[in-house]
Amino acid sequence: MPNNISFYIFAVGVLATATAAMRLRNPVHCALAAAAAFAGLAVIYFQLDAEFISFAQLLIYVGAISILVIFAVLLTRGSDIQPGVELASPHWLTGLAIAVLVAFVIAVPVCSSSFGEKIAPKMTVAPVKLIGEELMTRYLFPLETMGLLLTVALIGAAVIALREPEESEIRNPKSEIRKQPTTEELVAEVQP
Amino acid sequence: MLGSGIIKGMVETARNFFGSYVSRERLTTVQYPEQQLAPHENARTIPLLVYDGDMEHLRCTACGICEMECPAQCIYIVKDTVKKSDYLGRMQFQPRVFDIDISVCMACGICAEVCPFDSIMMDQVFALSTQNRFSGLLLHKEDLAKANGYFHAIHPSDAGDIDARRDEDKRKAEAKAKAAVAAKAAAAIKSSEASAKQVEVAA
Amino acid sequence: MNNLDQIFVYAKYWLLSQLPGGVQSLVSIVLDIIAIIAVFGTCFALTTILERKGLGRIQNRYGPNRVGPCGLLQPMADAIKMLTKEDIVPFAADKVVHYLAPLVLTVPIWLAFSVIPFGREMSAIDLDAGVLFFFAVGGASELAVFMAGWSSRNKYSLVGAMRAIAQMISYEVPLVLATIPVIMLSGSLNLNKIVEAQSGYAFGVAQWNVFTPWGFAGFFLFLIAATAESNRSPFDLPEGESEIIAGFLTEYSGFKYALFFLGEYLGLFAVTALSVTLFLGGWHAPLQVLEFLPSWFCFFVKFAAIIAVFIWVRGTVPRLRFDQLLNFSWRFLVPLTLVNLLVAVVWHFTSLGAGLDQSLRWLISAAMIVPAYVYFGRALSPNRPTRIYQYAE
Amino acid sequence: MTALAEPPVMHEAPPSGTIWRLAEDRSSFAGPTDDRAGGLPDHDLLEVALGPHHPSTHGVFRMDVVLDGEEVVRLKPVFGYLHRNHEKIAEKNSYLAAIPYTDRLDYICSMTNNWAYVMTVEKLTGFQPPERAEYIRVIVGELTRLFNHACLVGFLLQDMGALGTPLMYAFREREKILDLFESLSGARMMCNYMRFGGVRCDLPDGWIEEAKQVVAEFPRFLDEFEALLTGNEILLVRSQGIGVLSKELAVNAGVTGPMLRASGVGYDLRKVDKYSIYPRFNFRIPLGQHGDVFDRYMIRLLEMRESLSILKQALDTIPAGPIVDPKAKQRGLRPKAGEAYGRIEAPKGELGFYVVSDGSPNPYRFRIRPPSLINLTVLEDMCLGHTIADVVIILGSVDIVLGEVDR
Repeated sequence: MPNNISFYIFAVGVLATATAAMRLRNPVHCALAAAAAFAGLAVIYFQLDAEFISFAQLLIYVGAISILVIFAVLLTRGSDIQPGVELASPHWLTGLAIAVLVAFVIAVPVCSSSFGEKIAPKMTVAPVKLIGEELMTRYLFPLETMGLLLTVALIGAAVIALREPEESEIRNPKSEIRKQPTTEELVAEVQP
Repeated sequence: MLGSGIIKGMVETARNFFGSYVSRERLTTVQYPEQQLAPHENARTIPLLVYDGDMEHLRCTACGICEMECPAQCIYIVKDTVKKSDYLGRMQFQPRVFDIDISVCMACGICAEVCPFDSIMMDQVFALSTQNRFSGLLLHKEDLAKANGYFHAIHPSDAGDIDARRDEDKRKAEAKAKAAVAAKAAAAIKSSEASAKQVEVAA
Repeated sequence: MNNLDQIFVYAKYWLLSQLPGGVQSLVSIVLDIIAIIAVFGTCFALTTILERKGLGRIQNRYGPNRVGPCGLLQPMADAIKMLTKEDIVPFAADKVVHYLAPLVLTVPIWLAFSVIPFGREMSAIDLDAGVLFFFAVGGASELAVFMAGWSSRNKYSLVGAMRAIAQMISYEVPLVLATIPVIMLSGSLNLNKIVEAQSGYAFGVAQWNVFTPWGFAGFFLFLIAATAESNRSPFDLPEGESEIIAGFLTEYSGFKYALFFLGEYLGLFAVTALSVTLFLGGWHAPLQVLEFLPSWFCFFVKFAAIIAVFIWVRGTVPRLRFDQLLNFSWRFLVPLTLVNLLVAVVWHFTSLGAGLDQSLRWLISAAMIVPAYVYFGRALSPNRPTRIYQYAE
Repeated sequence: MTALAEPPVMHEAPPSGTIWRLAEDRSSFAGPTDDRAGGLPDHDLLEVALGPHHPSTHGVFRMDVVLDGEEVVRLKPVFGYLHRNHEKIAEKNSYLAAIPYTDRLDYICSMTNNWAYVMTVEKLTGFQPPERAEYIRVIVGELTRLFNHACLVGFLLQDMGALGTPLMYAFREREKILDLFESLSGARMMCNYMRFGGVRCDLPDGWIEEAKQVVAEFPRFLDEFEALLTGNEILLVRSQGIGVLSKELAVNAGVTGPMLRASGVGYDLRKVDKYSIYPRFNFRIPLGQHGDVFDRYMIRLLEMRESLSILKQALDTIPAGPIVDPKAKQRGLRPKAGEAYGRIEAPKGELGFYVVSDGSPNPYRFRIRPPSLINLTVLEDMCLGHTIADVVIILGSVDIVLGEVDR
């Protein structure tokens, strides 16, 4: 299959960029490498005829998640790794344990499925319409749960963001500076 | 309602867009090298030195008033050693060196204003860029000297007034000179008569 | 008529038929790519010159008219100048990222054109999820802008990049939300099917989406969001030259700058082409009597008209402030697009055998969208009393 | 752009103590930057130097702005980049030779600069300009005010990001007035037109008619301008409530001109000093209430209409007669020892000249009170709490010309 060659190219690319995302010293570089890895994954999905997933991957991971990661990196001050600091965390053993656990959780359903049995799929391309119908019928409950969860997260984020000005008021030297009178104050002052 | 102001503004720009195709009022651009506006008569750029007849007859007498009054002090004059007769026949110095550094000159026209000899006037040339910013922008007497005819062409009414005045002066001077000559002649006759008388008396 | 309409398609097949069967599919792809690059590259060149001339006329001047006849060769002169300029990379810049940013911006944008039907039978790929693909490849531009701004190591660049990202993310929401009614009512994410859904004529006038209440509102909402999405005035804050020099482009010069310039215009073209496809009936002629016109001609006329509107707006309005820009998106565009979604639903269900009069349907829709427009418009700029100026004698 | 990050040289031994102290002061001003995090400072504050090479600082003006996000918490105006030693040159030159230099103060309004200076010298010498000269001065002064305000609005909108459309319209009208100036004085901008006790040359034939036509057509332009701008929602939200300058602060800081009047103080030297022949004309002084950018914009539009009314009256009633006081002497002027302060209501505010004479042919002391500079002193007070985009338009609404600020 000619697809195989390009698959391997992209697979190697994804692995390389994913490694780069872990190993690079500059967190912004890491984030950009992660974005590249996401994009490579999208291409692989596309090759597997999973159009919808591929585009969703691009839209959400490249367009949104990686931007979010970058924002997080930039907003976290002093997150730069100083030269000489060991890249690996001292808690690497814990990390390894978690990684193994995650791999196991993923591996169990994969192995129990018909993966690797080389059965020709019933449908080569999943039409978007079908995905929509399935989401709205069979997977309605998970979908709604996820929606609820995200809404809660959104509201929570908004609440956290709203509270910030009071905190910054204390920290900033802004309060020491002459405050600009508002228009109402001015009017009150001007009127005898 | 939101957006009404922007729509009003867009109507205005659309009017200007179409208007620029039909009305000279709106499209006032002059496409310079091809189209050129005639300069206003009063327009001034750098100074020039007026001469009557040929280059040897500059009106300038190297009096140095412009040099003194120039706000930017961009004029440099050296008097000649010999005098020449001016239009009234008086013997006047002429400048041996008359330099204007037009990279310093700010075209204010004060030199022309203070000149008592109607010599330094304001030119209307404006394409003055040169290859060399030092020597190219230091104008000498030869570059600055312009014929009275040229001055007439750029400032007709000023030049006309000045010429009329100068003609008047000249006429007066000639009359005066004539009178002086006549007087002299009369005096000469008188004296000759007197001497003749004396001769007679002596005889 | 049919020949002229399909002239490019026939030309392509004729060319393919001259080739051995093995390479035909590959050559077909290459031909599509060349066609898109050639057409939109020319569009880019033409738009830069026509935009400057149009803006010039709006401002009562000629605009560029020195190079070639009527100044039409100005883009060539610009290109030569851009390509021969020194490529300056700041000393402190992150060189790799600085180098990659213009590529990351420009390359995916070309992909977006592949799903747009430019005429009858004239779309490069017929993707089932074409709309989704369009927005997906558009997502990379945010990343590119960030890369440009961050790698320049310039505060203006960084501020510009931050503005650009916040703006693009904020306006992507109304942009997609304005698209959703179209997708819902035509029942497909496939752009060809969306165009097909707008075929047919009622009383000799085309049945485009823009001639429905939800389509009309949606079209304008989409255009506003598209203006912001492509960083055009009045939403050109990322490059707000009076505030932050040139935003994320501050440290770019020469060819890289030209690439960014190209990318910006291509983004504009892509989103304009999408708006034509979604709301203006794609390549369909506006009137039945005009059906003899080639489909691609109809498409590009509409396309040019929308670009002209963008230029017109650019020549008129000042720039918004950043917080106002975000407020405009979240407090005005997003709620309105949501209301519009509701309007679309109502429109859809009133047609289902309810036998409602067409004018009544319009009335219901207008009753939903107009008060919402007024209300959110008011809320955006709360009580601004008319100012009265006094005179001292 | 000067980043706060210390340049590499700084790590070596300092050449002198002063430079180091400055650097230390600055580090307390806003924290050191961490360059590898993309120029973001380690603290919350970001210092940005707007200018001197910035598209919208109206010349070579610099504002050291300290930002919290996009909000200004400190702003330090830095000027002097265009200092040309004007006052000292004037003290070295004769009285007459100072006139062309005053053209270059506020190089947009050379006529009013001339006027303020010759008025001061007239006070010193007692020359009395004849009637016709006073009329000519009022006419050119008000024409100057017209195009200064029109251009200011254009510049302001340019700062707001309007791509120069209003500016080009303003320039279109300005050209017409500059043409008038050229045919009158010989130069479009550097007019050098006023003289002690009068003006340099009389109006050319047909000038009055041309001026009348320009004045008659100007309201159409103002209407266009207002249709394009005044109702524009973007302009409204950008300018209303931005850069508020209170009455008290404006008075205390010595702010004058349209800025002061936009803050609601009815102070116009044309009314207060009653100089020249202004009392003969019927005109009003528009006042703002809020003192924000929008009021400053509107006050200028309204003032243009008042100027037009003055111009109409002056052009209709201009008498014939001499244009220079016969007693006046231009060259080699040696006023009696003494001092004089002359001021006029220039388009930008109170333009004053203070000249001390010791009886010699050149002034002993020559001092200018430039409205642009004095109006600029309240910049920080107006900008605090606004975003960087607002700073640009607040600066634009002050109406400065760097030639006058730095002199």
